[in-house]
Amino acid sequence: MKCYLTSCFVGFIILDEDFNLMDYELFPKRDLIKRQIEVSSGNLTREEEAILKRNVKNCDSIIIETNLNISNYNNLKGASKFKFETPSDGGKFLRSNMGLILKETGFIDSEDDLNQVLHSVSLELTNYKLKEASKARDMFLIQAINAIDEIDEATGKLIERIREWHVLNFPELDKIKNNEKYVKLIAEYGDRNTIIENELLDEIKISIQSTGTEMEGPDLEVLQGFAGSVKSLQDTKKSLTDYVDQKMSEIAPNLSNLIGSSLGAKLIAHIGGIEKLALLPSSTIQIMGAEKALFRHKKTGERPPKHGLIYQHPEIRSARWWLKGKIARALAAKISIAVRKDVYSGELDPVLKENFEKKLESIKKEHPFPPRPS
Amino acid sequence: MKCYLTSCFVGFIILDEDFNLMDYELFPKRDLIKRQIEVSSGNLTREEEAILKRNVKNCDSIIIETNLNISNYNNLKGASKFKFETPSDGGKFLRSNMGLILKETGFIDSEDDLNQVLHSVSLELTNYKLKEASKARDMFLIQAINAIDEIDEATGKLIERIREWHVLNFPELDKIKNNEKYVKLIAEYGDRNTIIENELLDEIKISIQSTGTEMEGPDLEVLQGFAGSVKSLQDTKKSLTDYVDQKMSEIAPNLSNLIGSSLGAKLIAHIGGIEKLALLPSSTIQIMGAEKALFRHKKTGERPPKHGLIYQHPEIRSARWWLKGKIARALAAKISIAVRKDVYSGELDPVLKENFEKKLESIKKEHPFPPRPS
Amino acid sequence: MEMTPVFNGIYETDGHIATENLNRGIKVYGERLVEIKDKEYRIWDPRRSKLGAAILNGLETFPFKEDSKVLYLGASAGTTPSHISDISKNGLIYCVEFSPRMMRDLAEVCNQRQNMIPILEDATKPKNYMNIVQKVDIVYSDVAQPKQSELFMDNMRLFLKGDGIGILMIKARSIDVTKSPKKIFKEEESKLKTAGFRVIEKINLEPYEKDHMAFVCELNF
Amino acid sequence: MEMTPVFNGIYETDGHIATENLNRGIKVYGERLVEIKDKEYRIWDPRRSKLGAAILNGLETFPFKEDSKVLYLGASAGTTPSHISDISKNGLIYCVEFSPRMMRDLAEVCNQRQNMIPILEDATKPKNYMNIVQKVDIVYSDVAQPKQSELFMDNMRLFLKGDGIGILMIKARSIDVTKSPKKIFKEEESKLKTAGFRVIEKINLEPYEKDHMAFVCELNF
Repeated sequence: MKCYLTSCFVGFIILDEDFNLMDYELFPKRDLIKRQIEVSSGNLTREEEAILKRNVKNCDSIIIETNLNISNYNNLKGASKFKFETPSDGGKFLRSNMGLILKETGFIDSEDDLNQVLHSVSLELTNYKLKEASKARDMFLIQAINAIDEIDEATGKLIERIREWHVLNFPELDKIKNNEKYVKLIAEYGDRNTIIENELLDEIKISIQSTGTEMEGPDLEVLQGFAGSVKSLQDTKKSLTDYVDQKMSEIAPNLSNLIGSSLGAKLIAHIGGIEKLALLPSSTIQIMGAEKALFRHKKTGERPPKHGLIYQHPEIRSARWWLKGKIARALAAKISIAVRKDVYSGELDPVLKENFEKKLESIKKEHPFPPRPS
Repeated sequence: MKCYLTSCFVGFIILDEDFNLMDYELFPKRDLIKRQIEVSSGNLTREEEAILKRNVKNCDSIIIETNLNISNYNNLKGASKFKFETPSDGGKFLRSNMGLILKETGFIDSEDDLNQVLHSVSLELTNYKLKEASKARDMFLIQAINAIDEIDEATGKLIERIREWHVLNFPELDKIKNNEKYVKLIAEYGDRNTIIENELLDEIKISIQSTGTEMEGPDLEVLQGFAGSVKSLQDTKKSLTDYVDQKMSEIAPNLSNLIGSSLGAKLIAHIGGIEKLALLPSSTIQIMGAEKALFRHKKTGERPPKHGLIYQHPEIRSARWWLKGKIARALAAKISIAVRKDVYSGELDPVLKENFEKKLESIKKEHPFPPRPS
Repeated sequence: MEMTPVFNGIYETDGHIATENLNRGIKVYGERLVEIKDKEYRIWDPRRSKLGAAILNGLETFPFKEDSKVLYLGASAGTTPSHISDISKNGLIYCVEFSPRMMRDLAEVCNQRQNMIPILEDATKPKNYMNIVQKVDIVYSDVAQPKQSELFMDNMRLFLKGDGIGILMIKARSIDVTKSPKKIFKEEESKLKTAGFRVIEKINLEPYEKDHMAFVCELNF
Repeated sequence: MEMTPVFNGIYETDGHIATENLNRGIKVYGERLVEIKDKEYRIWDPRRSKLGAAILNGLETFPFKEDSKVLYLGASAGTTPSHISDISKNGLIYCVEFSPRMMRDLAEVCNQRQNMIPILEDATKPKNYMNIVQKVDIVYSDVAQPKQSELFMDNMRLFLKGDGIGILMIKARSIDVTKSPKKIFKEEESKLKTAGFRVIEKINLEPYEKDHMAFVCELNF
C-alpha cells in the first residue's frame, strides 16, 4: 500500500491512497512558530522523523511532499521506500480540505475556526520574521559604517605608498593634496607626460620638464594598476556612504535628520543596533565611545568625559570650550528622543531638529563668557 | 641686427645673420656632463645667461633656439628682444658645420677631433644616465616590495570585514579559508544562491537551505562591490609580485637564485639599493632587520641577534635550533657574494647556490645533535 | 447620494466605486470614507489600485465572492487587498509580500482584518508557503519583476482550484524597458496560452496606469 | 672562399653577406667571423638585422659611404649599427635607444667602436638630443611603436641633410594589430608622401621578418 506524507503549518499528515487520514503528528501548540522557522531553515523536525518512523513499516511506499533537500531523508530508516513528489496528490487533497482534516486531527474543533487560526499564526510568524529582518538591516548598516572607516584607513596608507612611488616620476604632482584627485590622475593617465597632456594642472603650474625619472612600460603599468585598485576602493567607499545614507533614512529618519546619517550610524554600530540604542539613557549616549575615559574616571577619580562619539558633531566640535559639555548634554537628550521616535513610530518629525537648534541658541545666549574659575 | 643663439654640447654659440660666429660661451670642460644634465632637466645655465647678457645690447633681436620652457627667459634683461624658434636657421647652420665652429671656438684643435670628443662625451653621459636609471630601477623595486607588504596588510583587514558581513547571508561559506577564493566568489556571484548555483562547493558540502539572512538588492550590491575592489587589490598584489620577480631577475639574478626574489628584494629595500647592499659585510647582512635586537645587545648586553630578515629563508626558519645561527652565517656569506656578482658582473652563476647547498649539508652533518650546555 | 451595486460587494456612486468597510471608521491608505444609509463605504482609488482601475475600465469577469479564498501575490502595503477583504468578508486573502518595508504596513492592516493573512515570502518560491496556503478560488498577481508571468503561473499550478480564476497585472516596463509594451503584452499572453491557460479578458489600465494590462484567465481543460 | 663586393663596404660569399670587421677579433652579437686574405669579415645575419634582410631581398638604394653620418633610431643592442659602423668606418653613427636595458649592451659596443655615439633618449623627442646630433646623411629608423612613421619624419626634418636618405623599417603589428599589414603599409606610405617625402623603394622583409616593410625615401623638393 502506498501512502502520502504531507504537511501544513500544524504538523505532518499521512493520507492513504484514497486520501483517508491515516496518521498525523502535530507540532506542540506553543512551538508552532518555532517549528515553521525550523522547517523553512531546511531542517527535518522531530515530528516528521517520528511520523515516518511510525509508518514506514505499514506502507510499501511513502510519497513525501517536502520543500527540504532530499538528502535530509537519506539516513532515515526505510529510506528506500520514500518517493518524493512536490506537489503530491496527497498534498493537493490536504490543501483542498484543510479545515476538514485539521478538524479530524483535533487541532480545531470546527472547520470555521481555521481562518482564525491561520490568521493568528501568520501574523505571529510575520512579526517574528520582520523582527529578524530589522535586526539584519541593522547588521548590514553596522557592517557598512565599519567598512567605511576601515577602507579609509587602508586607502590612506596605500595612497602614501603610491605618492612615495610616483614622486620618483613626477615630484611636482605631489602638490595635489586631494587624494581622490591624485589617485584618479595616476590611475587614468599614469606617467607625467600623459597627465600633463590630459589635464590642465593649474594647481601645480608645471613646466613640461619635470625633475623626475622617466617611468614607462612595466614600471608604469604596475603602479597604474595599483592606483586603479585603490581608486576602486575609493569608489566603494562612496557607494557605501550612499548606502548608509539610504539605510539610515529608512531605519532612523529622525536620528539622521538630527545628527547626519554617518554619525547616527556610528552610534548604532557602537551599541550594536538601533533598538538597543533606544533603550539607553541620554547620559550614556552622551559619552558613548568614551568608555575608556569613563573607566578611568571611575577608577582614579579623573574628570568624567563630557562627550564620546557625538564629539564628531560639528556643533560640539566647533563650540567654545565652556559650551561643549552643555551642548553635548542637550544633543544627547535629543538623540535619545529621535531614536525612540525612529524605533516606535518611524515617521520623520522635523520639530526635533528645530528644538535642538533653539536649545543651542539659548545655551549660547545664556553663556556668552567662560565661567569664572571657582 | 638680428642674431641667433643656439647651442650644442660644448656650450652656447651666437651667430650673426650671415651665420658668422659672433660670440660663444663654452661650458667648463670638467663640467661638460653636469651641464648637459642641467640643460636636459629644463634649467637655464649660467653660461646661457652670461652670453645673453653680454650680447643683448648689440642685437636688435635674438632668435633663441632652445628646448627649455620659454618662461625661463622672461625675467632676463632685454627679454623683449628674444624670439624663439626651434629649430632655427642658426641652429641648422651649427648642426651642419659643427666641426668648423667648434674649431673656431677653440674647443677642438682640428675638425677631425670632433668625432672623438662626441664619442667620449656621449659615452660618459650615457653611463651617467644608466647609473641614474639603475638607481631608479632599485627605487621602483623597493616601492613595489613595500607595496606588496602594505597591500597584504590592508586586504587582510578588509577581508575580515567582508567575512563578518557576508557571514550574515551565508555563514557556511566562511569555511573557505582561502581568502582569494572567498573574495572571488563574493565579487563574482554575491549572494548564497548564486554562489551555490555557479560553483560546486565541495569544500563546504552545503544544502541549498542556509541558516543566513536573505540579502539582495542594494544590500548585496554594496557588499559585492566592496569584494570587487578588494579582489582588484589582490590582483594588484599578484602583478606586483610578478614585477618584483622580473626586476630581480634583471637587477639581481644571483641573489634571486640564492634566496628567492621576494626575500632578496626585501634585503635591497631594507638598505635602500643593491649597490649599498653590495658594500655591506656579511655579518651585517646576517642581522639586517634585527637592528633593535642588536641595539639592545649593545646597550644591555643581551644576546646578539642571530638573524634578521634572512630568518624568512626556509632553510633557516625550518632548521633545528642549534643550527639556525650557523646556517644564517653561511647564507649571509653567500648572499654577500651573490650581491657583488650581481652588481659587478650581472651574470647568473649557478655554482653559488650549489655551494650554499653543499655547505648546508656539511653543517647538518657536522652538528647532528644540540650542543651540551656548557 | 446613493450607492448602486456594480458587482457583488462593489458599489458605484457619482463616478466612483467603493466597497463596504469591513472595519468601520478605519482607513487603510488615506481613502475617503462615505456613510450612506447606516453603512460605511471606502472609496476605491483607481490610481492607487490596479484592480480598481480595471473595474472602472470595464472589467467583466469579477470572481470575488463573499467567501472566496484568494492568493494575492505582491500585496504591497495592502491597498487592493483591503478592498478585496471588504468584498470577500467571509473568505480569506493570503497576502504574499517579500519586502519587509511593505510588510510592516501590510501586517498592520492584516492585524485589523481577520480575513487577511500576511505571508512574508518570495512569490517566485511558492513552495515556501505551501504549508499555510490552501487551494484558492482566485490567484491575483501584481509583482513588478521580469518573470511576473512565470511566477503567476507557478502559483496557479500549485494553488488554484480547477475552476478558479487568475488575474495578472502586467507592467510592461518591468519586463523589458527596451521593447514596446504592445509586443510584451503579446508575448506574455502567448506564454500563458502555451502553458495551458485561457485568457478570458484583457483590460488596458490607461489612463490610471501607463503600459499596464490586466489579464484574466482560467485553466484550459 | 671569396668575398665579392655587393655595395660599398658590403661583401657577399656563399649566399651570405658580411662587412669587414672594424674591431678585429671581437663579435658584437654572436655572429660568425670569417678571415679571408688577411681581412676579417663579420657575417651579417638577416634574421637579426632588418637592414641585412632588406639587402638580401634586393635593396637597390644603399646610401652608406665610408664617411657617412647616420642617425640611427631604435639602435637596440647595436646589431645593425655595428655593421653600419663597419661600413661607414670614418663616419659617425648616432645610436638613439631609450631602453636602459638595451643601452647597457649598446654602450659596450659603442665603447669599442669610435664611430658609434650612444644616446639614451626617446626618439619621439628629437629636440632632446639636438645639442649633440649634427646634420646627417642618413636617418635610419627601426622603432616598434604606433607612431613610428611620425617620429621618423620628425627626426628627418630636424637632422637630415637636404640630399639625405631616410630608411624606415615598418612593423605593421606595432601600429595596429587589427588591421591588415597591407593596409597599414599603404597608410604609412601615404603619411610620408603627404608630409613631403618621396618613397624611392619598398622592400618586403619576408621571410626574415613577418609583416615588415622597409621604406627608403628622400626629401621631395
